[in-house]
Amino acid sequence: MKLINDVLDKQLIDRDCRKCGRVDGIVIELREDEPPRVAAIECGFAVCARRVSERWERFAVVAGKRLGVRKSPRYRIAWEKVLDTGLDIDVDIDSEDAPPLAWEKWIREHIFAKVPF
Amino acid sequence: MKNIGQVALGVITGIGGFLEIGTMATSAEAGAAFRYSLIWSVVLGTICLIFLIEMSGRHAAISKHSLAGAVRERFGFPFVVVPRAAELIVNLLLLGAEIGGVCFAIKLLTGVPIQLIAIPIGIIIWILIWLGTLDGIEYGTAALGMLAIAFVVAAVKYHPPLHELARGFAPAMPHHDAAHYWFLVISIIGANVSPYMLYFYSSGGIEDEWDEKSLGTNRLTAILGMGFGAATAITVIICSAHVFEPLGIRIDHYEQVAFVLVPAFGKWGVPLFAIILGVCCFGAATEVSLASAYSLAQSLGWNWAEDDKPQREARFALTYTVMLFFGGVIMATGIDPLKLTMLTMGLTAVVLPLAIIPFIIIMNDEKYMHEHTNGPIGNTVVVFTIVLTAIVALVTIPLEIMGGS
Amino acid sequence: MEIRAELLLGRQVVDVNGKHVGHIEELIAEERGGETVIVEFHAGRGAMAERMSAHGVAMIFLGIFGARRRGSQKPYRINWRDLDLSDPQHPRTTKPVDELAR
Amino acid sequence: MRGAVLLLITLALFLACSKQPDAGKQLRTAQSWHATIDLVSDALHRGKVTAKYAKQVAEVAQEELAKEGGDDHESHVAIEAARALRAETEKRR
Repeated sequence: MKLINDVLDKQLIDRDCRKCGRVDGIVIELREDEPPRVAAIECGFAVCARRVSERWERFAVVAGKRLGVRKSPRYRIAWEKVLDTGLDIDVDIDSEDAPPLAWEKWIREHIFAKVPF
Repeated sequence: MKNIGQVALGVITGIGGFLEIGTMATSAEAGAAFRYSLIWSVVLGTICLIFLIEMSGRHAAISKHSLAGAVRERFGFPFVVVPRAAELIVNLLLLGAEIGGVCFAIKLLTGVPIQLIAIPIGIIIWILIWLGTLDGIEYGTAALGMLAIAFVVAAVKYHPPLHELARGFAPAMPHHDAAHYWFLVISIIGANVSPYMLYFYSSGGIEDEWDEKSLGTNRLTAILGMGFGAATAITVIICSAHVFEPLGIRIDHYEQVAFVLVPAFGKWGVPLFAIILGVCCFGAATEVSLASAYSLAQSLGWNWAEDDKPQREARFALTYTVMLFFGGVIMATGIDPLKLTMLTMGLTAVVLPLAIIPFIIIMNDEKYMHEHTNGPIGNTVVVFTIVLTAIVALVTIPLEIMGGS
Repeated sequence: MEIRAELLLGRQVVDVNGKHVGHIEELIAEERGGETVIVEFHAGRGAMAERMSAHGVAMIFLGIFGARRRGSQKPYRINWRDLDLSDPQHPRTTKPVDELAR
Repeated sequence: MRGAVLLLITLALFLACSKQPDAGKQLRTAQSWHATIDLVSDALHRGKVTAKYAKQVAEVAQEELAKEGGDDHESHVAIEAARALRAETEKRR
């Protein structure tokens, strides 16, 4: 399996087939005398920003805190939860209450709740 | 039967979607300043557009993946940030110009100043998208866009000299005002080949669940739809050349353009122009705001679908809401719609290469396209379009300084 | 110690004598004993450079994209044991470049 | 990254303040608006356009000609024509 070509930046699909972000980062654990292990995948604005430059990352973290929707600007999904890496990445999580869709819920409750129709 | 319906949709979208504020302004100005000698740039822009639209549709039908998503997956996040940001800025300005077109049409009919109705128009478009479905919007605005046939009727009534008209189809050097001539060529290409059309068409293909069987229809739709659209744009040039050029009138404001149908339809000329402009810009405004929401949502992996209830994809819905609000605000500042339109056409030309370069890669990626990757002809046209738009992008800035617009 | 694959991507790799090897293009992973582990790193001219290079475009033009890369163009396939990632910003191989497999 | 953003900003500035009205252009603008005024007032008299539309054209013409600030003969004639058309439309309403 090619990690960059087949996993990085691919679309994440949760348990009930909802899109819940993209693989913004892949965490690898280095070990003594053993091959490095793929530990988890990460998504979040800070992770994306980090790939552009550190300054963007600091900006993303600060902005995230001030808006305070997500608890942390990085959301890590254990590699074991990744079920399939075809064109999209199916992950065994219920994204409804998990951080990836935190923004969706916040907008729904705070902004769209006020729309009469 | 489904395919015929799809072709009809394509043709209607072509006419309705093609003729928007950018095409109207650039065609009217081209006709008034250079009679028929700029028709070739409409044809050139349309040929590139037909290939790119066909590829976008084919990509949607085969890979079931969006354009913006595929570009992110192939090139990674850092590559996508600059093009996407640039496109969103240009789309916002274009949205402002489209809303300006709708407001101007209402001002023509009722005399209400543009600043007052800019934000209300934005809200009305937002309500339509919020409640409506993609097909509803596409069919509705495009069907009304058929009114643009009035330009064809007018052009026939003005019976232009055919030999001069034919000469206009061949690229030629300008006899006077070279800066203005080349800036109009750039603006026409910018108006015809706008990135938002590609994202809107590709996302529409996915929402309508096209598949391998739709490929034939997709090609027919691209050719007929964009072809009819280009024909309408050419008739605007013909009408403008007939009415304005002999009197030496240069287009500086939409008030002047509004007169173009009067010689053909008498006192129905101005109202008809207002309805056509208003409807086409209204349709284009919905397409631009949706296309921006599509491309952002697909790049970041959000849930997106116009046919879903907005609550189910809050961030997608929020994007077009914010776009429409700021589009209305831009117009409320009282900026002149025509100046904003020409500025946007120039900027579109600069952003164009960023949007088209990825085509050469994703259209040849077997993982997505299986055996439907581009043939040598398709690749030749894409490489040609990239080179053309790159030159256009580089030339726009100095041309602008020489007062081309 | 943890490193991030997306930050490793594109990093320049030098060999034990400091000679340029290439830019990290790909990480090959395999299932081993219930774990997914990295067995190989590919360092070549960089995925982006390859696509945008004249060679890349020429391949596209002929419609046979990326099917065959000429010998000299092939990326180095560095086994995980031969790559020192103590400083992720500057990966180094523990062998001279000419001993690396292509 | 920074370069790209800077480019976009400078580009927008260039595009925004790029026009310098030179003499030739002023003359052509005056002639263009004069011809527009004649065209519209003729259509007004033949009942081909409404007074409301003619008034809008007259207002825009006056605005544009004032902005050009041409003080040659052609500009004065055009400004006068625009003023006359405007008066005409206000009388009709």
